[in-house]
Formats: sequence, C-alpha cells, structure tokens
Amino acid sequence: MIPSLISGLPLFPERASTMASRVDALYFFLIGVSAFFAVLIATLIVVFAIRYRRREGYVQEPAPEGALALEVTWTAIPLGLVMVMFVWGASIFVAMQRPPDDALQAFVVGRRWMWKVQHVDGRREIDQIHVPVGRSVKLTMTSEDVIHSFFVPAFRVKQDAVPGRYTTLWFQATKPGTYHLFCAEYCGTQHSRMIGQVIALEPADYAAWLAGSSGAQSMAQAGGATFEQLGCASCHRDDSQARGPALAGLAGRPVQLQGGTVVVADDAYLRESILNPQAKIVAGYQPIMPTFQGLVSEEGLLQLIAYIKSLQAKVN
Amino acid sequence: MPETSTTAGAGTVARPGSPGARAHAVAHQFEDAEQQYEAANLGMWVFLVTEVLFFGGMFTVYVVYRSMFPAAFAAGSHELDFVLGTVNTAVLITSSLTMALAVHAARAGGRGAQVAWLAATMALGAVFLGIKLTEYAHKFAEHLVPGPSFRFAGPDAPQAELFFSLYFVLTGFHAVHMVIGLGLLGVLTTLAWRGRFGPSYFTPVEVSGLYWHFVDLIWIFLYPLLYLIDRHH
Amino acid sequence: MHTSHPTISTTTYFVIFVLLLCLTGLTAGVAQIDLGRLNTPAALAIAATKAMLVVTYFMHLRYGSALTRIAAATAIVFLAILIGVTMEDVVNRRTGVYLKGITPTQSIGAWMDVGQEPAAPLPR
Amino acid sequence: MEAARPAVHYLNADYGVRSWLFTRDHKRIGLLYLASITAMFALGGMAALLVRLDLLTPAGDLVSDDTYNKLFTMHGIIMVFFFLVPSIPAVLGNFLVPLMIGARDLAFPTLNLLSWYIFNLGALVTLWAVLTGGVDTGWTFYVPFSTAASNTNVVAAALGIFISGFSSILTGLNFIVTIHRMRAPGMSWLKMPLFIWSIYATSFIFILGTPVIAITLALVGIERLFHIGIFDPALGGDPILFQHLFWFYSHPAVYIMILPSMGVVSEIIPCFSRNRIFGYSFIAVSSLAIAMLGFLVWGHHMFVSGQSVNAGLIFSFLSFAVAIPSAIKVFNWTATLYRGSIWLQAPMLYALGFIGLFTIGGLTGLFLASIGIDVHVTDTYFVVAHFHYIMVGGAVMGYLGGIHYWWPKISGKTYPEGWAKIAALIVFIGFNLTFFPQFVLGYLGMPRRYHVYPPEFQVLNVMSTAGASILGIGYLLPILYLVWSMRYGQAASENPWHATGLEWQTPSPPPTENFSETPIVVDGPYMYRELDAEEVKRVA
Repeated sequence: MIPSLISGLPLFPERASTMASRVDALYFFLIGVSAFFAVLIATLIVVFAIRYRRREGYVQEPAPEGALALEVTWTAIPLGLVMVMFVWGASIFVAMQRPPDDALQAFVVGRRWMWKVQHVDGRREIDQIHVPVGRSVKLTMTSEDVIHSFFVPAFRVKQDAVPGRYTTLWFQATKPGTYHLFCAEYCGTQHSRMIGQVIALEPADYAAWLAGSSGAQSMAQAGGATFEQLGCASCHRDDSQARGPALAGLAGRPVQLQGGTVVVADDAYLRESILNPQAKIVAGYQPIMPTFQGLVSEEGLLQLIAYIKSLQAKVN
Repeated sequence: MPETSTTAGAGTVARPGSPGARAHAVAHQFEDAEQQYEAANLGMWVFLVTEVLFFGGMFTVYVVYRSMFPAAFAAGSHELDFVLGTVNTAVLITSSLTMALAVHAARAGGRGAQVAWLAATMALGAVFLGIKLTEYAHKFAEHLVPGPSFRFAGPDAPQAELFFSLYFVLTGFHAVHMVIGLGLLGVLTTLAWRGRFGPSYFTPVEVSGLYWHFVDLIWIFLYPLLYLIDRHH
Repeated sequence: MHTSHPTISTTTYFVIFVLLLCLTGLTAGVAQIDLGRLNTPAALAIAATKAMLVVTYFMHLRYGSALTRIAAATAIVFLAILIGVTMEDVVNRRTGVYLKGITPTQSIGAWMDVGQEPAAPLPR
Repeated sequence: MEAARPAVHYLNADYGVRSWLFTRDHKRIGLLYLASITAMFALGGMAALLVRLDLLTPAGDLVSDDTYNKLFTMHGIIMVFFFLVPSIPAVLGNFLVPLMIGARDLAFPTLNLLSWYIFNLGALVTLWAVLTGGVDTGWTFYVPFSTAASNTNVVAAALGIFISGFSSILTGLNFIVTIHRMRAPGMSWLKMPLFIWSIYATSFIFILGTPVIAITLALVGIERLFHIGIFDPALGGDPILFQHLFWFYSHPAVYIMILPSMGVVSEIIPCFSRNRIFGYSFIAVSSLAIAMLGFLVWGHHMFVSGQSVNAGLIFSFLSFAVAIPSAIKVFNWTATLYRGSIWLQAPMLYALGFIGLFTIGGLTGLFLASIGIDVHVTDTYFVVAHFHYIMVGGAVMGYLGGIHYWWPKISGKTYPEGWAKIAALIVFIGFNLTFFPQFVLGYLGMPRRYHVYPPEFQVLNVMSTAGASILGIGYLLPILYLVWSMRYGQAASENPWHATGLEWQTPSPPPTENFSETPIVVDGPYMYRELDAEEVKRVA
C-alpha cells in the first residue's frame, strides 16, 4: 500500500507558464545548496557524536577560543551563495513585475467569495478565466471588500487584490489545460472555497471561445455609457469650453502636474483622479472636479478606465 | 557522571564594605543605594524607549497619510483651535519646569518646596487636560469626531476623517499618559508630604519626572504636526 | 551620595524654560508666514530643538550615564527605521511605474510639500 | 564540591498559596510562568490537533468552515503570544538570569510579579474572546478583514494581546537593567554565558517591537469599536500600512522565540561536549546582529501584498543578510563537538535535534527570502512548514532541552533519563513526519488556512496528521514524567552535569537569596578547570 501511495504522490506542481520553469530552476538550485549543507551538518554531528563519544581519561585541551580563518570562511562562503540567490530571485521577480507591452488585458475583482473576471471585449466570467496559450495576459485586479490573493500554482504567480487600489499580475501559459485558481490571502468563512479555474486554450480554441456567445457590451462601451451618464463630458471635452484636461491619448502618457512633477497616467493614476481628484491637479487646471467616490462601482471604474484607454486608440 | 573532574572558573569572596553600606532604603537585591538608583534610572529610560515606539506606530500612520493626502491634512488642521493648542503647549512646558524644580527640591530635601512644586505640576497638568476636554467638546459639537456623525465640507472629507481619527488617537493616548502621570504625582505628593524624600533618597521623584518630561516631549511634536499645518492660509 | 549626578542650578531651569517658551512663540509665528515647502521642516526643526532642551536639561541626559544616551539614541534610530522603510514603500509604490528609469514622482521629502501654494484656494 | 540537598531552599522557604501568589522571588515567578504557559500550550495544542484531524479529509468533514477558521486562529494567537513569546524568557530567563550573573534577584522583583499577573489577565481576556464565540481573523489580524468584515470577538482578542504585551515589555526591561547593572564582580560582557547574551538580545526586541504591535492592535480595536477609519480603504486608508506595522513587531517576534533557544543550546553543547564553546564572541555578537537585522526584514512577509518593487528587493536582500549570523552559530556549535567528549544525555539530544531542525528551518528560509520563489510559496503550506521548523522544531526543542538541563536545579530532583531520551526521539521523529510533507504540499500550491482542499493533496495531509499524533505523545511524555519526578525523583546534586556557570555553584534547589556570598568571576564561561586560591585572591 505504501509504495502505491508514494508512486502516486506528486512532488512538484505542473509547469504551465513561462515563469514556471524559471522559478523551478532557482528552486532546484536552492534545494541543491540546502541539501548539501543539511547533509554536511547532519553528517558532522553524527560522526562527531560517535567518534568523540565520552572517552576515558579525557582532558579538555587548551582549545583556541575559535579560529578566525575558519570563521571568515564560513561567513564568506554562505554570504557569496546567498548573494547569488538574491540576484537570481530578484531577476525573476523583476520579470514578474514587467508585463510585456503586447499583453492581452483582463480585469479581476475579488469579492467574498468569488473571482469576477471581465475581458476587454466585455465578456464576463466568474471563478474562471479563459486565456490563450503562447500569449501574455495581464490582469489588473482590485477587491470590493477585503484583501484576496490571486494564485495559480501551475503558473507560479500570485498577487494580492487589495481594496482601494489596483495591482497587476501577468503570465503566459505554455500548455493547454485547466489549472487551479486559489485565493491565497485569508478572507473569512469560505476562504478555502474561493477557488476557480484558469483554462488555457490553444490559440484556435481560444478564438472559437471568443467567437461563441459574444454580444455583450465591451468594457470600453460600458465605460463610455457611464462617462455620459455621470456627465463627465461636460468638462472633459476637446473644445475651448473644456474645464478639465482632454482625455484622448492620455492613458499611458506622462502628465505635467502643478508644482512641476510629472506622473505617468497609468491605471492607478486614472483611478485616483476619479476618486480623489484633488490629489494630483494637472498643470493649468483648477481643482474643481468633485469626487466620484461611492458613485462608481469597482467594475464601473475599470470600465471607465477601459473607455479612456479606447480614446487613446482612436487618436492613434 | 562524566569522567572529567570539573569545577567552574569561579569562586566566591565576601564583598568588601561594611554592613552599614546597605542603607535602610536599599532593596535586598541591590548591593548599595547607588546601584539601586542607577537601576531605577535606567529602567525608566528603557521604559521611555518603549513609549517612543508606542507613539512611533501612530506617528508612522500620520507620516504615511500626510504624504498621501497633504491637502486634506491641511484642511483638517485648519479646523483645530490654534490658540488653545498654543496655550496648552505653554502650560505643559511650564509644568515641565515645575516638575524639574520638584526634583531639585527633593534632592535638596526641602519638604515644603517639594510639595509645592509637585502640586503646581499637578495643577498645570489638570489645566492642560481641561483645555483638551474643551477642545474635544467643540469637535463633538462641530461633528468633527470621526464615525457615522462626521460632517466635513469640501472635497477632502474622507481623508479629513483620517486626519481627525489620528488627531483623536494621538491626543487621546497622550491624555491617557497625562492622567497616569497625574496619578503618579498624586502618590509622590503624599510621600513628599510625609517627608520620604531627601538627599539620600529621591529616586521616585526623579524617575517620575523623566516620565512627565517625556509626556511633554510628545506634545512638543504633536503641536506642530496637528495644529500648524499650512497655518498661513 | 550621588556624586556622579551633579545638580543643575534652578537658574538653568528657568533659562531653559524661557527658551522653550520663546521657541513655542517662534514656531507659532513662523507657521503664519508662507515659507513654501519649508514650513513643515521649520516646525519640525524647532520641535526637535525644544525636545533636545527638555531631554538634555530637564531630563538630565547631559549628566546621566552613557547608557541613557545610548537608550535615547536607540529609540530614535528604530523609530527612524520604522518610518523610513515604510515610507520607502509608500513613496515608490504610488506611481505604479517601477524600475524603468522613471523617477518616482514622490520623494521621501514630498510629505513636507504641504506648504506649497496651490494655484487656487481649496474649494469648500 | 558535592553539596547535600539544602535544608532550606526557595521551594520550601515558605508555604501556602499566598507565599506563591505574592512572591517576588524570580525563581518562583519563573515557575508561575511555567504553569501558565504549560496550560496555554495545552490549549493551543488541542486546537492544532483538531485542525490536523479536520484536514484528514479534503472536504473537512469534522467541523464547519467558521469553526475551522476559529480553531487555527486560536492556535496561532495562543501559541505565538501566550506560549512561544514568553516560553524561554519568562520561565528559564526569569529563573536563570540572576543565577547566571551572580545576582540575588532581578532589578525589579515587584514588576516581575506584576508582569505575571498582566500576562494572565491578557490570557484570560483572550480566552474569554475564544470561549464566547471565538475569533476568525487569523493571528495576523489583517485589515480590512479584522476591522470591517469579521463579525467575531476581534476587539477582545486584540485587547488580550495588547495587555499581555505589557508583560513582555516589563520582562524585557527587567532583564536589560539587570544585565547592565547587576552582574557579579569580574563578569565583564565577554565573560557572560551565551544564554545571557541571547536573553539580552531578546529583551532588546521586547522593548523595541512590543509597543508597536500594541499600538497597532489598539488602532484595529479602536477602528472597530468606534467605527472610525484608520486603515479603511473607503476613506483612502492603507491596508498595507497595517501590514508594515504588524510585521515590524511580528517578524522580530520570531527572533524572540528562536534567540533564547539558541542561548539554551549554546549552554548545553559545551557542557555535554566537555569543550569550550567554539567562537564564543562570534556566537555572542551574532545574537545581537540577529536582533538588530531582524528589524529590517519585515517586508518579506509582504512580497505579493502590493508593496513597492523597490521595497521588495531591499527586503529580500536584507533577509538573506540575516541568514548569515544564524549560519555562523550553526557552524560554531558543530565545531564545538570536534575533539570533545560527547555525553548523549537527554538535554544533548534535544540540542542536537535543535541544530538539525533549525538548519532545515533556516535553509528553507532562504527559499522565502528569495523573492522570485516566495511569490509562489508565500501563503502556502511551505511557509507553514518553514515557520514551524523554526518556532517548534527550533524554539520548542530548545525550550524542552533547557527544561531538562536545568530541571535538577529548578526542582532539586533528577528526571528519569531513559524516558527523557525516548521522548526526545519521539518528538524529533513526530515533528519531521508532521511538517516535512508540508514543504511539498506548499510547493504543490496548497494555500494555508484552507479548510477544504483539492483531493490530490490528501496523502500528504494524512502523513502530516499522523506525524502530529506522534508529536502530541512526544510532548505529553515530559509533562508526565517531570511532574512525577517532582515527587518521586532522586535528589539532585548541586551540579549533576559537572557544568560551569554560576548557577551550578549554588545548591539545588538554590536558596531564596541564590548565593550565600556574592560570587566573583575570574574566567570566561565554559572553562572546565580548577581555580587556584591565588586567582581567587587576585580578583577579590
């Protein structure tokens, strides 16, 4: 019975993203180093314990207090090794933080206890997300209540979804299949049931999935409707009557603020400018915009941002 | 039993000094009054280190939020009573002076002076708390207490609520420290009245003084951080 | 008995007291003047000076043992670590753009920018 | 040198409940703490047992979701704040610090007793919170879950921890002042036993870290109680700021647990190797280095929290740096065995077991410091396994080793050596069986705090639960035979291990005043040789 159990026992998770093999390579390196030192220490202890076990007529030698050369050696070697680990781990992490520019976009809102996903074309999913193999996907995430964490073990990626701000995560699936999606940040009663699936499809299958049962408003369209409904266009317009900055082509570009600082109009900036307009005033404009805190839902915000980004597409 | 015959590298010897070196006020664990004094003094300083970090947690929250919402903090600060805050600073500084003089008197041994300066310190502490309560009452009346009844005009209302949360938490914990200090001073005054302190024994007055000055120190920083943001507007 | 702890004369206490009152007046006055981004640093510098006076004279740090000075320094160092490292995160995470050669728009000193004059008064 | 059991000692100097409840004797207070934390350990252990039993099946059939969440929260809060943090400092530290430095008591005996009452008050408030509905936030109290979402007794639990924090502060304060001001003549800093160094470094963390967790939990309680926003994201508050404040204490808290254990091991290894400790000053200084550096690495708990990338990289770098002093200690302990005369009594078995488990815990810490791997394994069972290797494999092994080593001094009786060796072996085996499979589970991706889990994780979970039952027996045995030995054990001599150190120069159990005369110190610690009269005179 035991052997059959062991043979069916997985030791490593499936490797289904470009990041997975990079993380695993470092993992195996660390296992190698750890095993070497663990075995070394264990062997020394056992050998010493047997070799020097209570001897008759033992007299303590006037042993040195220590040996500087030895101390320096066993300080320097681990130090060198951990610095290799640091640089290696940091390079992986930096890559995890840099989504490729051509990544597909999708938006994720965590809520106790479900994952709400919306694709750029407006398609919504709950507790599952379809992605194409071989194409980078960038998720922009937030939460409606408490902190959640989007975790796909097969991709070796994880990122908290934090209420009140955006975080991002990207991956590129390498193998078609259905993979676990876990909430990894404790969020209450059904935390362990806040799970789902990441379904990676071959490009052709993904295209077929996209083609099926569409017809929903795209995110940008929905955002445009909200934009009209809230009367944003009365100030953010292209003519001389504009009391707010023009939005076309804004997303992703640097913005000059009062006081001379320059920020990049990323998602976080756009979100802040809607919810807390006084925080960053664009040079040449008055701080007259009211807050829209409480008037727009988290999904509505994501749609508004998608709309602002689509304005950029028109200009280009 | 191990085969090696061992004894530690230590021996014992009677400590030099006459039996009279251990005065009546020295607790049994100390060798002499000097050691006892130094232990108490160091103990209070170490305690004050923990107090710095205790308030430090709140200061960290303050620094982070002020960096995020400078305008809201300025708007919130404008709602505080500049005059009362300044007067209270002066009151607390004066109480630090009287406390220092009380320690001085305890060292000199004059009973009347000790009691007088301690009582003056308590009176000033009470004045400070009285003024603070008045300010709190105004804030209640103006709906500036964070929570469901909070009302604040202007675009920064949510972040101004954060400012007032910090205002009440910081000044509230400071006031709690003041109350504890008043309690300590009350005990000291009684003991001083009974003539317990003099040149050979004044440690309690001295370490309580350290505590009182520390509470003053915290206020010295709270005053500009809470009351003086963007005053010139 | 406590020969290692010389007493400070009452005159010194009064001098320090007067200095502290003057500094309080100074900080209250300076706050009324627009110094641009220097208002907050000025207020904190004055507060730090007052704190030094209280610690040095009222709390006898100047005459105490080296150990008490080390204790005071330890408190300041670790408070600085708590605030400084937390701010390192707060300041750098807000721009949303990292490690691409783009200078963070906020610096550690940015929270002192309150004194800067906005283009128009805040709407009420 | 072998003195008979003294007629009057600290245990029989006075009788009756009052003589214990109002004692100011550091040795008796140490025993009071021993009683309190043993009770808390039993409660925390029962919660752990229920958690492990529930995880036998993927569907979590034993208890409901909410009950499961309350159980692991109770386990975490009790074990961290009411067992591990006070364990060695408050029990062995209280008992040994004055004895080891040749003092009659701690500097502030009344504060010491007060700290025990405060500890119990905090524990009772927390237990009240647990018994009247429970708490389900996890011991980490993350906002906004703890402030806005949880509808359990968060305020009471936070209040209990807040209160018990003052007992930590008073204990640390007492140790720092005592070690600075009350060492026996001749005991310079570099002649202090390594246990004293580690307790000194631990006290440092008590003093600097505890007030920050106190105010942080107070802010959570205030936010909840008065419905004001402090960390509330709806007002612009920052939940990640809470995490910074929380881990500023809670990461160094791990060193509160492991440093004293390292100190115990540094006493046991030279004694049972009959060797001077190798690299005394490196071990001593590395304790301080760990305490200091420990305050600079808290952000490695937050690599996926959304903190800035810069901060993540800095914290990763510093986390690797803090591994070095720990590695230095392990190498020096191992070198101390070389050419010694090794006596494998129970305390030595615990100490060697400590080195093994701590080495694994420390090495897996490198995986977590490595920011690219941490993204995958954080908040999974990999982290659970790692910190149990440090906090249970490390801290508790050291604690048990210390209890056995000094038991003759504490109780005046010898414990049954055979049973003790068996228990040490059971603990070692049970521990590894419980927690090693969790490393694999974590890398496979099983998140922590999961009540139900995918069926492919079941085999490893069953192994872990089986190990936990063995571990439970291993922990039960010492409680039984140590209590038995208090009544039926053989009387212990003054120095049964023929150890060095001032605590072995006074009778077992020691008199209330510890030493009949103030001892003086000539040599550094761990010198196994006779002193001649000339040397005694020279220092005197």
